Parts: sequence; structure tokens; C-alpha cells
Amino acid sequence: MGGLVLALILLCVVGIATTEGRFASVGNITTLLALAATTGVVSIGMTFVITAGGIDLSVGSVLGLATVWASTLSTQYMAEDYGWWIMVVTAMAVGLAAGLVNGALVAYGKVPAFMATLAMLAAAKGLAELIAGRQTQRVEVDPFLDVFRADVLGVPMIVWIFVVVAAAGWFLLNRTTFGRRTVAVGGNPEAARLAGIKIKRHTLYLYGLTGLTAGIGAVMMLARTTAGSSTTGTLLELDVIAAVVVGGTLLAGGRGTITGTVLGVLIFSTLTNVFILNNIDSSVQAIAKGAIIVGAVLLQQWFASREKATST
Amino acid sequence: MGGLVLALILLCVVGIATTEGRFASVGNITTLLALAATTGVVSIGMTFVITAGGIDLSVGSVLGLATVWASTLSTQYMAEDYGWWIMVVTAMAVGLAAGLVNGALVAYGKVPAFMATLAMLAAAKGLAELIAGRQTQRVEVDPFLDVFRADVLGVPMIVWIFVVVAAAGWFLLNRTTFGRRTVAVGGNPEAARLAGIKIKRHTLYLYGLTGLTAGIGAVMMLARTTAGSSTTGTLLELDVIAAVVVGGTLLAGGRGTITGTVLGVLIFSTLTNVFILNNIDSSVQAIAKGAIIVGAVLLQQWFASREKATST
Amino acid sequence: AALVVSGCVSNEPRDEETAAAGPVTTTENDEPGDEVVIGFSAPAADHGWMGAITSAAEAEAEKYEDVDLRVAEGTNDVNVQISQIEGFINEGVDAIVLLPFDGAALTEVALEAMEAGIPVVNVDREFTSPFAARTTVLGDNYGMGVSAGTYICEQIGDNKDAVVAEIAGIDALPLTTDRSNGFKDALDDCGLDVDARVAADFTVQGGEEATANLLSAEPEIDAIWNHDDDQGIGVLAAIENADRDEFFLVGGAGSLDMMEEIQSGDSVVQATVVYPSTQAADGVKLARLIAQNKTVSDLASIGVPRTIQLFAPVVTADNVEEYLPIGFDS
Amino acid sequence: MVSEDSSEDSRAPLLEMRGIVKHFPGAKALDGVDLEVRPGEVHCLLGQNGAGKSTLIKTLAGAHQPTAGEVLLDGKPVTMPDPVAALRLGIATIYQELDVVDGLTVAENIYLGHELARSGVTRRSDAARNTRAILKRLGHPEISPHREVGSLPAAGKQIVSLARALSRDARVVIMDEPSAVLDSEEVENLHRIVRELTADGVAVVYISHRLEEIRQLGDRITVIKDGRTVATSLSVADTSTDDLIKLMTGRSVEYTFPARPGVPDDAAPVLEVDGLAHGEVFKDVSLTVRAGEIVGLAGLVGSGRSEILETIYGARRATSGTVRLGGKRLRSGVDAAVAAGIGLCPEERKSQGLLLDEPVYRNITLSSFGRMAHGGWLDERAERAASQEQVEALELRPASVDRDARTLSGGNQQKVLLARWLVHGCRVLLLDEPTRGVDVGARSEIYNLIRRLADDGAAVVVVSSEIPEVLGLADRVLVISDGRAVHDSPADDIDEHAVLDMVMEGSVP
Ligand SMILES: Nc1ncnc2c1ncn2[C@@H]1O[C@H](COP(=O)(O)OP(=O)(O)OP(=O)(O)O)[C@@H](O)[C@H]1O
Ligand SMILES: Nc1ncnc2c1ncn2[C@@H]1O[C@H](COP(=O)(O)OP(=O)(O)OP(=O)(O)O)[C@@H](O)[C@H]1O
Ligand SMILES: [Mg+2]
Ligand SMILES: [Mg+2]
Repeated sequence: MGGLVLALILLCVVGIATTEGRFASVGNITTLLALAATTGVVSIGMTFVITAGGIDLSVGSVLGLATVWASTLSTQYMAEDYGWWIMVVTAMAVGLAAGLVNGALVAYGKVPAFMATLAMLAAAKGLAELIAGRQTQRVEVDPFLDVFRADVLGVPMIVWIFVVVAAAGWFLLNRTTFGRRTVAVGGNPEAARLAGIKIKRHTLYLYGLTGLTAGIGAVMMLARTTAGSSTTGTLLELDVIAAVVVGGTLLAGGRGTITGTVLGVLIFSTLTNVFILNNIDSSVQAIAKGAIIVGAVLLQQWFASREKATST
Repeated sequence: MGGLVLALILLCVVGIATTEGRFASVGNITTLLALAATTGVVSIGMTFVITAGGIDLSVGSVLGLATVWASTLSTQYMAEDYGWWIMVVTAMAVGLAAGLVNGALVAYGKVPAFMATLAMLAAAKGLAELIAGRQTQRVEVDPFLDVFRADVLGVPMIVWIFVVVAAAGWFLLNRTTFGRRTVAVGGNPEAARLAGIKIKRHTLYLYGLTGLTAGIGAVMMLARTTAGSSTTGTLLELDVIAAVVVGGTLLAGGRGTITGTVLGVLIFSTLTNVFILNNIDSSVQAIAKGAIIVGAVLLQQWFASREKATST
Repeated sequence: AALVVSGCVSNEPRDEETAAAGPVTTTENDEPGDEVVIGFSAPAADHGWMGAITSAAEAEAEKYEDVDLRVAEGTNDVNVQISQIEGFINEGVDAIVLLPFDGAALTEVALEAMEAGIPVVNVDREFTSPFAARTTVLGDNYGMGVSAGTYICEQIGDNKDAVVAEIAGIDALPLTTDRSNGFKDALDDCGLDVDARVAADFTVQGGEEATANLLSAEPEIDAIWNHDDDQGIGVLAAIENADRDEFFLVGGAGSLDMMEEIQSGDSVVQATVVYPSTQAADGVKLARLIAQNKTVSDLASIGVPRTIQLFAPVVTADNVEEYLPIGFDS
Repeated sequence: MVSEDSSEDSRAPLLEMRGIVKHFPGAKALDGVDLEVRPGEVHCLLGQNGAGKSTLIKTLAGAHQPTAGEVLLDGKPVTMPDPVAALRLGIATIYQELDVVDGLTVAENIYLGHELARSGVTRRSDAARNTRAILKRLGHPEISPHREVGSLPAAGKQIVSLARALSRDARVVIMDEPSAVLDSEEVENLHRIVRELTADGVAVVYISHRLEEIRQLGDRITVIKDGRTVATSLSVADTSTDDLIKLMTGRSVEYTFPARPGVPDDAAPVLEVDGLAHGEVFKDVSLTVRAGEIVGLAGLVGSGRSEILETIYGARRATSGTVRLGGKRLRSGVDAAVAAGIGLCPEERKSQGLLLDEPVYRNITLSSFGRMAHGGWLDERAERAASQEQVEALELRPASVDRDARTLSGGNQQKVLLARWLVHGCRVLLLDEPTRGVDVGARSEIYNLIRRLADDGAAVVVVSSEIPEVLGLADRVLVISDGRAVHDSPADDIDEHAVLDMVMEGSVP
């Protein structure tokens, strides 16, 4: 963890030093957090799946599908009639359903997670395109926008959602039987099974949970962009997985950290923010991003080995 | 393997049944194979890395970088002066070098493969854009095009390259110490280390090999598109990994099959081809593709369990 | 806008409108001729403009009972697009309308088609060889940048310290560079420069994210050019999120959404530069004529011309009524 | 330190280790160990679980780097920066953990790292021929060189490890508990091989917790306790078993089985298995275990005993037959079995039992954390307390509940698995090789523990490849041969020879 915090601080220092106060302004920090929020929420879900030794490549396209479904004309009409929560429930239900399909394929169909969720990636995207007719659907339900685009105590609603989801995720992973099972399934599935843990059912839940966070992410994205589109969420899975893994969750399973994931998400969005504040060319950005990913991991490792050495 | 062959045959039957002879024509089969060739060559390299328990997300963008580097004006001038092989060597050297950087980061830097190659993905893409100035570079070296766009015995050169690389890959994996050690490193790295295998060096070579196949792929793409561009190879990594995993190579390492990979590549390109011939809406295609990936994996599993049952 | 214009639930009526807006010159050419099979290939219809391109082409073909349009899956993979064209050659279609993902990369296969006697109509992104297409219908990316830049120069006048920002599309694409170059050159002419530039990815989400950061980076802006109206919805959302309105925004491509914003008069969007989404429809029309050995009316010469470059007009509140019919759904 | 005067044997030592110290992050595994091995001898390493035997031989094999100390070969100091260096010097090692690659064939595993190859291309037929020869020498001509190792049972994998060491033409062969997964017949075979090796002048360093084995095979003994040498180069012939135990444990241990109180005739049957079968692996197995009764399953490796336990437990699907618990038919599935109060200590603790990167207490409560939790919220305090109790009762070393399971020695890992079911509290306990790799001291603890559990009313089924253990511990013995129960009687009515006769007979095809 120390390495990650250091990396984040370094980035902030660079940001402050290069931008004449623009980085450290309240407005910019709010912007940065708001940009981190959606990726962050989905990353919390992904942390669970990866901790359990799985992977979910479909989160981005499921998120897109959920934005589309929740912003179709019929959903919006219903939301106008009955309340904005209809859109929220729709998005979350779509995410959850897609997640459960993933989970069922992985757990009961024994399809490798990589393949099952890759298939879902393609299918959800296609479905979203069909539903939306490849159009962008504007959100016109004002109460929905009022709720989710509001500021609470000067902080945007979607940042609050991220905070709540991260806190809930932390408790779920570290303080509940669900979290303990997740670590066990990822650490040694055979041992978990022989100890009496229902690993299939648990796997189903895990992918459902991740799908659900994609659904919540969709709600946030709808609020932020005021539109649903099948292109929303494209390549989100890479950002999410990168944040989780940079955070210190083992891709092989058995070790997961929500705090690390949150730091990973913040590192990536701070990076983008600092780049843009400095008006850096996008190609140079890409190269620098590659270098910084490697740097962050190396720094983290160096820290971990130091911590280990001093604990002797 | 049985399941894969069956899946491929099923696809071909569907192709024949739905296209009034257009599928089974010589011209179409050639088209199909030429489409498969580049992905196929890179997939052979990827099979090794995955068998060893690693992953390389950077192949697509390294391939793009190699096409750009080999088609810069200066390289092309040199190729005009000294011979077309300069371009081939350049592309392969770029691929190899990028692969070795990946390998060094993974083996000696202990950066998780997913992160190291994700960083390379970003960096290689940025570098390619810088070198090409975001323009597409035409290949004007006619001898190069003459060689690689030629037909030999009625079959395009790049298909021959695929055949040769696949055969070499099969031999390397199954009949050499390098291949057997690759399986050992993926299956039980600790056992491999204790048996005296230099795991780090081997890992370095493995990523180098995959980079090299990306370089060969770049040569083929240069020939096929007669142009180098930083956008070439975008998202190739997903196709390649999907083909390898559908083919039966374990994503966790320890089991790899070149024959399976070749079948996986053929399945995906036949799928695309049948879709094209039938004029299917791209959204519907995406959904169908998702369903077919899952179907192929389930079929393969059913076959495997049947084989096991009968062998008892 | 979906709910506001909720009168039109499906897109069908609008497609007809779009087509009807084309300059109908003669009826003679529309008389049914020999049956022609036209192969059509374009990049993935993953955003509104590209979607409009494909649906306009399909709608155009629909109108002619003598046209059988074979639409290949939209793809951003040049390898796949090449094999689509090879497929058309194998099939022996009568003409090919090709909007290449990358003009240079598809040149060689287009040449093969031409050599096989299949006329190719090149749309939007130009081939590198003049022999690769029978006819080229070009948008004008550089011109788009020039139009946007010139408009901004006019609006800002003499203020040389004005802060101008640019929100580009996918940076890796050559067309983005063309647009940016045109923009830069036009600003140069009046002594302005681009103070901040971000690249998005033609999506709503990308537009929102890039713009949010951009607005954070520049506390005071006078004018923004956004390359693409699809991402424009996200750009507007970000502007609203940041609660900013000290600048005016010029769009690109010409979506209905942006035109409506312009029309409303109280939006930061003051103008948009049209990049016709009807190019491929024109391509289909021309391909049919070529295959049937007809010519374009209103020309004295025989045969369809080699190159047609479309115009990139600026849409403002003054002329938006006129352009609404060709606006596309983002 | 006790040291034997070795002047009577003037042969120069082949290998010497002096003052070896090894620190791990957070642990000192070795704190000054000496070892002296002569050519042609079987040198036994003795010590309790966690004493540092495996760590010592891993530094000798180049798998660990010592923090301090030196190694001499032929009197000359040598360093072994990696396993390759040790192998080059002629030191071959059979590790305690099965170190084979499942995806490779038998021949490929044996020649892994020193492949028979011509410029990188493997000479497969040569490898197969040599492999066949080695396997024949090991008494296993039936194993095909081309068989994938993943399909071999644990004992088969051990044979492959052994064959690999033999293929190396080593001067020193180190064997870390090679007999733990072998049955008595296999152990005989192994001893024969060891004697052949020493006859050729090869030195063998042999680790085992079976003292009788050391009596039969060993020449000299070095005893390690808590990372230090407490006795070096004792002659086996001159040292009594009691002395050895005292050196190892620092106390004297009752080296006997706990008394059998006898199961009352009216004791209720707890576990009733009727006509159970799993494909071709085993057929028609019936057994009844009453409350307070220990039933032992004796048999050869590969006879299907593990499968029987796993099928009762629901981890494998029975192809026919029923399992009843307290008269009620058991729903299939592990979770149902655990919920009903059945526990299984699996055969392969690492792959089937432990979460290696989790602390000991989470391993111990893996089956019971849900029950200790309140409405889904974990009660870690209760978990720690319950675990601490077992850690002390079982004398886990080090006695900490917070260490990662990976850092425990093999025997201590076994204790963690037992503790899991003690905390869970079981009506039926299925134990597959419960004392594999466990030292003498802890072994009698475990025997007492199993007996105590039975006395408290549990029904226990024990599988062990050590026939004396089965006979000594169990009230009733089932002899399994080739997947069938060939004998069922009170333990007193049968002796080791009779059991051996039965299983050998059965094993002849
Ligand atoms: N990687 C490690 N990290 C930390 N401590 C370790 C590590 N490996 C071993 N140890 C510790 O070193 C000590 C010696 O362990 P070792 O495996 O050598 O015991 P052993 O004598 O072989 O026991 P057994 O008879 O149970 O196999 C133990 O206390 C163990 O916990
Ligand atoms: N994965 C497998 N594939 C094929 N056969 C297997 C597999 N696992 C076990 N067997 C076979 O099943 C039979 C029983 O093996 P098992 O290891 O359960 O015997 P056991 O009596 O428990 O011996 P052990 O003392 O080694 O535990 C053997 O013939 C073995 O070869
Ligand atoms: Mg040991
Ligand atoms: Mg067994």
C-alpha cells in the first residue's frame, strides 16, 4: 500500500508543481473525483471477481447496455409517470442480470471466465446497438438528473456514490462471510470446496455483484453524460482491471484489497488530469502512461519488500 | 480437440448451406485463410506465453508499431537501396525488442505480465503515432510487395507464412527442450526452478518470441495493406487470446496446444466470413458471436468429458 | 432531444427526409435499369455519424428496385475490411462503395477490384492511388477545420489573447490530424492559436471525460471547437457539470442535437460545421449510375466525374432551418 | 551437543555443512546447523515438525540461500546460488512437496532441466527407453513413460520424483520424507534402491519421521531441534529409540497407541455406507461406524481408499449406493456433508486443504467461520480464540495463529487441517493419512486426539498406508484391495502379516 500512496503523492506533487495552482483547486479536485467515480464503482465489483480468481471483461459493454436500456423511450416514459427510480432499478437490473448470466456460465457451465465474459462483451454490445438503433438517447427525466447531478455538501452526488460503494465493498470483503468465502475461493478453490463452501453458488453471486456495480456505474454515467449509448463503457474493462491490479489485488486470485483498488483508480485519473492540465500530446501521454504504470508497480514492489524486511 | 473440429465443421456446413456455393469456392477459402493468417501467426506466439502462465496484451500495438517503423521513409529508402529484407528485419527487430522489454519487466522486474504488457500496449501505440505523425505510410518498395503479395501454388504468400510458423511452433512446443520447459514453467514454476530451469531467462525468451511473431505479423500486414499505421493491430490482442483459449490452451498455464490454436483462429475467421457472406447486421453478429463462443467452449467440454468417460 | 421530438419514435421518417433533401435533379436517371449488385463496406457504425452514413446508404439503395446492396459488417479492422472487399470480388458484384477505415490500407485491394473490372466508389477517406477508384466522393476534413477556425476568428475579432480550445476526436486517425491542421491554419491567419487541446474518442463518454478535464485546465475560455457532434452530447454535459458558459462552442459533423441547440439560441453552441453524412448515399447513387453506364445530370460531359468533394458549410442560428433536414441523429 | 567419535571410520567426509543459518522474513528457521556426510552412507536427519530439516536440505540443494555458514564438498568450499549449481555438483534432491509438472509426461518430468536433446530437439525415444529402465529398477515397469503425470496418484508422482533423482547420476541424493506417501511394499522397494545407491558409493541424506525405518536403513543420524544441531553423526546401532526421541523433543514420549475402551454393543450406528461405488475405481463398499468407534481402512496405495472417503463425503458423485448419517439419508454434495457434521482431512494438504497465503486461524476456521459469524458479519475474535486453543492443544510450532500457512513446515500444516475439524466439531470424521509427515511427538498427540474424539462420541474413519498405525489405532479394520473390501473384523483379530497377505493377493492381477 505504501508504494501506491507514494505514487499518488508523487503525481500530486508533479501536478501542483507544473500547473500554477490549477491542480490543487477545489474545482479541479472535484472534477478529478467525479471522473474517477464511475470507474471506481465498477472497480470495486471487479475487485471481488478478481480476488476470487476470475475476471470480467464484459463490465464496460454491460454498463453501456444498462445506460441504453434505462434511457429507452419507454423506460423514460415510465420514469416520468412513476418516478426516477424506475431508471435506476432498470439499469441495476440489467447489470445484475448480465452478471448472473456470466456467473451461471462460469460456475455451472464451466466456461472459463475469460471466454464467458468476452462472449458477454460482444453480446451486450450488440444488444445495446439493436435497442438504441445506434443512436444516442438523451435523458429527459429531470427528477433523475436533479438527483444524480446534484451536489451534496459541495461534492457531486456520483462521488458520494463512489464513497458509499467503496466503503460497502471494503466491509463486504474484509468483515463478512461473503468476503471470506471470496478470498478462499480465489486462494484454493479445491480446499474451499472440501471445506464445505458452495463455490458454484458463490461464483454466481460474485459475477452478479460485479454486474450490479456495472449497473450502478451506468446510472452514474447516465447522470454525468445525460445520455445513454451503446458506445458508453467501451474499453472500460481495461481501465478497471488495470486499477484493480495496480492496486495490489492478485490476478491469480486469493488476495484482494479495496483500499488498493481505490488508490489505483485515483492514480489513473490523477494521471490523466495532470496530463491534460499540462496540455500534453495524446501520443506522449500514452507513452508516459505506460512508463508510469510500470513505475508504480515497481515502486509498490520495492515498498513491499522493504516492509517485509523491516518486519523481521 | 474433437469439439473444436466439430465446431469448425458445423460452421462450414452452415456456410455452405446458406451461401449458395459462395462459401465453398476456392476464392472464398483463400480469402478466409488470408484473413486468418496474421492473427494466426501472432496466436502461435501467444500460445507459448499463455502456456507458460503469462499473457501479452501488447501484441496488437507492437504489431502496429512494427508496421510503422518498417514503413518509415528512411527504412523504405534503405530497402530500395539494399533490398526488401531490410523492412522484414526492421519489423521483426522492433517486435523482438518490444517483446524482450516485456519479458525483462516480467522476469526481472517482477511486474505482473498483465500490467507490463498493458503498459507496453499504451507505450507502443503512442510511439507509433509519434513516428508516423498519425499518418498512414504507404509501402513503395515494390520488391517487398512482389515477394509478400505473391501467390505460390495458387495460395497467397502470407498463408504460407502462417503454415510455416504454425508448423515451427508445433515442433518448438512439442519436440524441443524449449517447449517442454515452457509447459513446466506454466504448470509448476517452483518445480521447474528446482529442476534447474532458469525461469527468468526462459520467460524473457518467451516474451521475445511472442514479440517476434508480432513482428512477423507486421510484415504480413504491411504486405496485405501496403501501408503502415499506428491503428493497425488495434484490439488484435483480444482476437488472439480468444483464439488461443478457445483452442484449449489453459489461461492458467501448464497446458498448450498449437493445433487447438490453429483451429481456434480458423473458427473465428470462418465465423466472420460466414457472417459477411450472409450479410448479417453487425449488432446481430456481435450477439451471435457471443453465443457461438460460449457454444464452442461448451461443445469442447462436452467432448472432453465424453472422451474421458470412454477412456475409463 | 429524444423526448422533445418524441413525435418520431422510429428513425424511418427522418431517413426519408434526409434523402428527400438531396438535390433531386432529374427523374430520368431514377428510371429502373439493369439490376446491379453493389457491395458496401464502411467502418463500424459505432457512433452516430457513421451509423447515419450506413443507414443513409441503405435508405438510398432501398429507393431503387434495381439496386441490391450488400452491406458488409462495419469494422475497424483493416484486415477484416480487406477480406470483405475480397469477398465482393469473389462474388463478382457490379460495383463497390467503400468507405475505408484507412484509405491507404485499402488501396491495394481496391486496385484489385478495379483490375477485376469492378468499379469502386471511394467515399470520405481517400485512397493513395488514383487508379484504385472510379470515382471519389470526399468530405473535406481539412476544410472543416478551416471553416471552424474561420468562424471563430470572425466571432472573436481582434482579441489576440483569446483562449481557444480544441476537442479532437480519435487522435490516431489521419482525419483528426487533417481537421486539426485546418483549424490551426485558419486560426493562424487571424493571429490566434490553440491554447488547449484534448482528444476524445467520438463517444459521449469520451467527450464528457476529456471536456471535464479541459475545463479544469483552463479557467477562462473564449471559444471551443469540438470535432464531432456525437461526442458533443458529452461535451455539453461536462460544460453543464462545470457550470460554465463564458465561451461559445462550435461543433462538427452536424447532428440534429447540435442544430437544435443552435436553434434554441440560449446554448453555448453557436455553430457547427457540417460534415455530410450523406456521402455514402451519394456513393451508392453514383455506383448505380456507373454500373448502368449512366451519367450525372446537369453535366455536359459524359460519365460520372472522377472526384466530387462535398462542401463543409457552417451552420449558425441564421441558417439552421435550412440544414435541419440533413442533420443526423447522434 | 552430543557427538560421536568418528575416529573408527577414517573415510573423508564427502559433504560438510558448517554453522548454517537461515533467516526468513519474520522467522529464523536455522540457527547454526552442522552436517557431515560420508560417501556410501545413509545419513538420517531427524527432528520434530518445523525443526528445520527441509530448510537445511533446501540450502544444500541451492533452492534457498543460507544467511550464514559454509558448505564443503570433498573438503572444498562450494556455493550454490541456484538449483542448477547444486545439480551440477552432483547433488540431487527429492523434495518433500511433490514437485512434478502435471502437464508433462513421466519421461519429460524425469528429464526436465536436463533433457536428452540434440541441439534443442528432444530425443524422445532415448528418453522413453531410459525412463523405462529407471522405472523398472524402481519396480514399476507398468508406468508408461508417455503417461501424463497429472493422471498419476500421489504415490506415482513420488516414484517419478525418485526416478528423476536417479536419472541425475548424483554423488549425493537427498530424500525429504520420500516414504510418507508410500505403502509398505513401496517402502521396501525404496529401501532396496537406497541400498543399491550406497553400494555404489553414493551418499544418501534421508529424512523420515518413521523411526523404525531409520533403524532399518540408516547408518548415522543428525538430530535437529529448533534450528540447531543437538546431535551429530550418532551411529544408529548405538542409539536407542528412546534417546532419539528425547533428543528430538527434549522429553520422553509414550511411543504407544492409546488404549481402546471398546465400543458398547448397543452404541448407535452413526455412519452407514451401503453398496457404495464410484465408477470402476471402487465397488460395493459397505461399512458401519458407530458412535465412539474408529474404523481403519488398510490397503495399498492406489487401492481406492481416498476415493471411498471422498465419495462418502460427497466430493465425488457415487455411481451407486447410499450413505446414511444417524439413519437419515445424506444429500449428496460436500456442503450437505459438512452441514450434517462430517469432516474430511484430505490426502494432499497443499492442493486440497490449505489456503497457503492466509493466516493459520483462517485456515482453521475455514469450515466454521460462517457459524461463528453473526448475520454474515465475521467474528474474528471468536475465530482467533478457537484457533489459539487448538494451536496450543496440538502444539503447533510456531504457536502463532497469524502466520501464513505457507510458512509452516509440512507436519504443522497437517495439524492445521486437523484443527479445522476440531473447531468445527464433527459427528463423523474422515481422515486420509492423518499422520503423513507428522513427527513422533505430535503423532502420539494426534492418536490421543483421535481417540478422545471417538470417546466423545464421534465416528471416525482413518485411512493410512502404515499398517501398524491402522491396527494400533482402529477398533475395526477394513482391508481394501483393488477397490473392494476384502476383509472386515475387529482390529485385534488380525495382524500385519495377514493384512499384507490379503492386499498383495488382491494386487496381483
Ligand atoms: N518461506 C518461509 N518463510 C518463513 N518461515 C519459513 C519458511 N519456510 C520454512 N519456514 C519456517 O522454518 C522452520 C523450519 O521449517 P522446515 O520446513 O525446514 O521444517 P521441517 O523440519 O522440514 O519440518 P517437517 O518435518 O514438518 O517437514 C519452520 O518454523 C517454518 O515455519
Ligand atoms: N485423476 C485420476 N485419473 C485416473 N485415475 C486416477 C486418478 N486419480 C486416481 N486414479 C486411480 O484411482 C485409483 C485409486 O487411487 P487413490 O489414490 O485414491 O488410492 P488410495 O487407496 O487412496 O491410495 P493412496 O494411499 O495413495 O491415497 C488408482 O488406480 C488410481 O490410479
Ligand atoms: Mg520438512
Ligand atoms: Mg489416497
